[in-house]
Amino acid sequence: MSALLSVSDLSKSFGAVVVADQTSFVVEQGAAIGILGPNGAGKTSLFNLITGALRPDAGRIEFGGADITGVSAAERCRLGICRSFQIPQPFGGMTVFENALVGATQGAGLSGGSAEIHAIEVLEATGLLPKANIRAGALTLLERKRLEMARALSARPKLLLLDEIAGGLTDAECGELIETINRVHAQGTTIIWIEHVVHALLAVVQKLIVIDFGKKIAEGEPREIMGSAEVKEIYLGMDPDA
Amino acid sequence: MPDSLLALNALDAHYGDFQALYGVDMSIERGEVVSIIGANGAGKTTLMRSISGLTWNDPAQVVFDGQPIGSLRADLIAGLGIALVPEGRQLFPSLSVEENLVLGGKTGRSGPWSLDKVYDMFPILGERRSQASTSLSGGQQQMVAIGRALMANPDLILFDEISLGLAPVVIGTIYDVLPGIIGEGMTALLVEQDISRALAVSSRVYCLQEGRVSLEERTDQVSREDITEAYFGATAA
Amino acid sequence: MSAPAVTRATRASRIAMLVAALVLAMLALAPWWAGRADMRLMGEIYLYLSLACLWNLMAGYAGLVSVGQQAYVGFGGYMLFALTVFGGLHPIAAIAAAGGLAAAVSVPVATLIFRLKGAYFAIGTWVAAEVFRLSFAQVSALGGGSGSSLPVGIVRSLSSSRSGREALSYWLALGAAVVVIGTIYLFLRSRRGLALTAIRDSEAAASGLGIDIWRTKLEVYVVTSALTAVVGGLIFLQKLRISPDAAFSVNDWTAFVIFIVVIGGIGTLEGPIIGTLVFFAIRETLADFGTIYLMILGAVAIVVMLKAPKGIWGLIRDRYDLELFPLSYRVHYEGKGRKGS
Amino acid sequence: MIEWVNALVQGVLLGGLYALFAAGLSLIFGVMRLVNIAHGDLIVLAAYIGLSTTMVLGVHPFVALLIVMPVMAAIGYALQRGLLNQALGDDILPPLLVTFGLSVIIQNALLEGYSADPQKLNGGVIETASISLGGLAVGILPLLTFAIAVAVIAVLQWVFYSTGLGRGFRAVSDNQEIAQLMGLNKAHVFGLAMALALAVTAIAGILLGVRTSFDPAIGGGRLIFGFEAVIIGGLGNLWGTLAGGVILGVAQTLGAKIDPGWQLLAGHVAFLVVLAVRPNGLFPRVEH
Repeated sequence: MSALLSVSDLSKSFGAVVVADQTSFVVEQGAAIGILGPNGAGKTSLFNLITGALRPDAGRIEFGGADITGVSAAERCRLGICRSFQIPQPFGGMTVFENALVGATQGAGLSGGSAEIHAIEVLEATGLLPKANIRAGALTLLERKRLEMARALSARPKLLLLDEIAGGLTDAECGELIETINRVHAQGTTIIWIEHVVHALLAVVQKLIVIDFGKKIAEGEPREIMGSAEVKEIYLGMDPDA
Repeated sequence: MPDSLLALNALDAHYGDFQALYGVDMSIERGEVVSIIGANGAGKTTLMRSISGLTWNDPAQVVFDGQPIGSLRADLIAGLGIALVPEGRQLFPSLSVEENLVLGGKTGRSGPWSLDKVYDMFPILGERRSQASTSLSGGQQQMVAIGRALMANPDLILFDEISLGLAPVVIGTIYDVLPGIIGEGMTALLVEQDISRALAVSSRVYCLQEGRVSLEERTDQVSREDITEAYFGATAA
Repeated sequence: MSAPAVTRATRASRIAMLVAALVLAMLALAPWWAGRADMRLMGEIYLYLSLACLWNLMAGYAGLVSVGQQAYVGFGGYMLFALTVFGGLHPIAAIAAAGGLAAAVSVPVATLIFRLKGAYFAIGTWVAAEVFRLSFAQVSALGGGSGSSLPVGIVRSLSSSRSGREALSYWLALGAAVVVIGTIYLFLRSRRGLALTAIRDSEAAASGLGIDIWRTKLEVYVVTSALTAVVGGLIFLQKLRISPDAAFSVNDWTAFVIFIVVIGGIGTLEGPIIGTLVFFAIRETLADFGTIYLMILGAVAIVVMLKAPKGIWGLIRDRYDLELFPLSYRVHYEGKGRKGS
Repeated sequence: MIEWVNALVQGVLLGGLYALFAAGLSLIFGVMRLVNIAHGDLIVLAAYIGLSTTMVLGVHPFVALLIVMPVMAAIGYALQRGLLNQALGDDILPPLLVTFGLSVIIQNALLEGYSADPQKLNGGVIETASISLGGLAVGILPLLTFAIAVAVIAVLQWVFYSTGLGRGFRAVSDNQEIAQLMGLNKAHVFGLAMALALAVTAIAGILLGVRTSFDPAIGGGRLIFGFEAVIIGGLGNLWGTLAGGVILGVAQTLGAKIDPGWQLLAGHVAFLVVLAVRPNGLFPRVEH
């Protein structure tokens, strides 16, 4: 396997608040990685840095072997990096189908009928087809989260970044979500997933990275990481013996 | 409950066009310390906003000291004696440390707290009183945020995620002063994701899950299993 | 299940297109049925309608809230005069050339004023318009600060008879409105239009989906400015006289246009059309009360903005879920796709 | 040579007037992120209220300030509470459109009330008096205008950074929601800020009216001068606004020295150059 994404010594701070502190890691082609950490640890900022919504103060990001540190967010999407937003940002005045069509035409570069077919396929895969003609602004929160993933998928990403999409789902819904993500992964898409719902995460990823205060504090095999006392204390805020 | 200082009655709250709270009932008695726990998105912050008046509700859904305040403006609620230590501290960057504290006392309510008393409790703030609040460390900023709320001499103080983004040793320092604050006769409501800290300082706990109360219990009677179940949902453990 | 199909037209839109075609045919025949004064008024309506649609594309879709589009109205007017008087061009060729020149000029202007954000961008566009006004006031060959009239020979080159000129001028105005609305409609229906609508709803998400926001906005600004200059040329072809103050009037070419769009409904194609009709209804009804109508218009715009920010068309659309221009996509599958049509 | 020095001095002094146009604009942008398109028309309104006051009471325009300032402040407070507060929010269009509408209403109301004829405030001997400074004859009125501008900005600076009112302004500017939790009524604080801004506008309007003739249509131009001074100086910096006004004034008088028709153009060009080279202005406030 070759490295698809390689992040080295990435740093970013806003005044006194450090959101990335010399973070380095490598994501192999075809991997599925989970990112854990308490609120405010810098997880979403890390996504912003990878997608180009934020510029790092220092460090380097490589994608598919090429340096993309100075490349715009739009260009990174066309290269194949696409993300869902933790706080959903639907195109509220457009229908669900049109939301997906934006990704299919702009991100994946499809046109005409093939873009429409792709958008419909994505909606079908994410269970949103019955809502295709609804204005995205009228969706419930859960549907918006699903739309976030659908829209990211519609751009045909090589690397899919998912930001907290399982929170608040029922068990059945969560199961469906896991199935969808696993299917996307099986089709060859590399995945990085930030999630608090640990059991969902563990059903998908082969590796976990834990960050706190913008710093990577652990990386490794999921069971091992979840078993470590340090992670339990930092992440759940529970004393191991409580 | 006859002596409840704060009562939430079937509180529904919306955040944008999304409903964040569904029929939440709560009752906090005078002098109690109650903690509220729950996963991200469970509705904790919306609850704080509803109580402090940043989100408007039906008048009778929030009752403070016998008075319906659900649709009262935030500045008027502040005047009635509710103060919030907000998530992420939210100091005023254009104001010095001392100006932040003085502004906290804007409501003019009388009580035990004053600038001197805040400086006694957090001596470092006295030393840095004329500095910009943004030049302080995260822990010191949290002290200013707490001091700012105390300056209002509130009857009810709300703490929203005060350990968020702070190093463990700093969290320890902050929690060490809480008993002293509450000892002054204040009632406190504590939203916290650091569950063991929350349970240690409070007498009762509510857990929120997807905008509904999933657990209400005395802290000395609650088990870790109860919490895990209420926190993550039935089959997550 | 049968494969889902995607359509764009609705019954309402088909009827609307049919009605529009009939109305258009009737309007095109106006020189044979309308009086001279009515034709002048209708010509003015078409030109205001064009300005409103253009400003709406820029502000309502691309988020570029400009209060300086009089820059291009005046530019187009002055180019008509300059290119016909000094360049010897036919007026219609001059107006077309004015559009091209405005596009070229708008690029450096955009690179400067795009540095300003939000409301400051708005006032920055006004400054740009002032620079245009003062610059043209310096050109003594075009009459300097007091302006000039279009020479009789050039006016005659349009048509030798007065009624012929009036008919031509009317058709040009009608044609401009059709071209402007048609261009905007086709643009919004295209992939780029989809991108633009996405930018309107969320810039963060749009750029994350591969849309180059700065470039898209620049394209809109350039196209809008070019067409605005064409409309400006036609306005002064009707007036036959130009001066810096008239050509670059912020009230005439921007304030009223904004009021029209907001009253009708910003961010929709239908809104400016309705707004233009309302504007002229108010103006013609209150014409005898001098400037009072301007004050009433300002007040109406304020009230609409605060009480019904989506405008008249927004109210209608929310109530009846109508769409006259088929821009939306509708997915049909297993017979459930008619939802919302 | 001496002519150029003279032009320079006149430009600096003219900058004082522009700083007064800008100060109110800067203040309300700083406190509530509102850009007021009607600002120039409010300056002209103040001049007309001054005109009526001098005519009815027969007082000097500067004495009329005792009436014009409170009247403008009251108008400001009422406008803010009654209208502008409803327009504030994340979307920039409502405040822009509402103040644009206000601008059209004020202009046409003045036109109805006072006609389009140019008017002037009679300042008496002060208009022509001058003192000699190293061979230059410097007018008392421009000198006074500049001194008043410096004083007004010093007072605003003091209010902003050393009073409880200013603390409220800064707190609301930083974070509206949290400021309300401190017991500040946002609507009232905004009203006070607009009242203060329009009190400054009153001073600007009277000085404008004594200096030159005015008519109902000139508001737009005054708005632009004020806006340019704010941007040249850097957003959120009151002394920077004074510097911005001075740069604008100097550019205009030097431009006029070359060719009388270039006065305004030179000012706009100076603004565009600053925008191209230093888009955040020459003295932007340092964000913490």
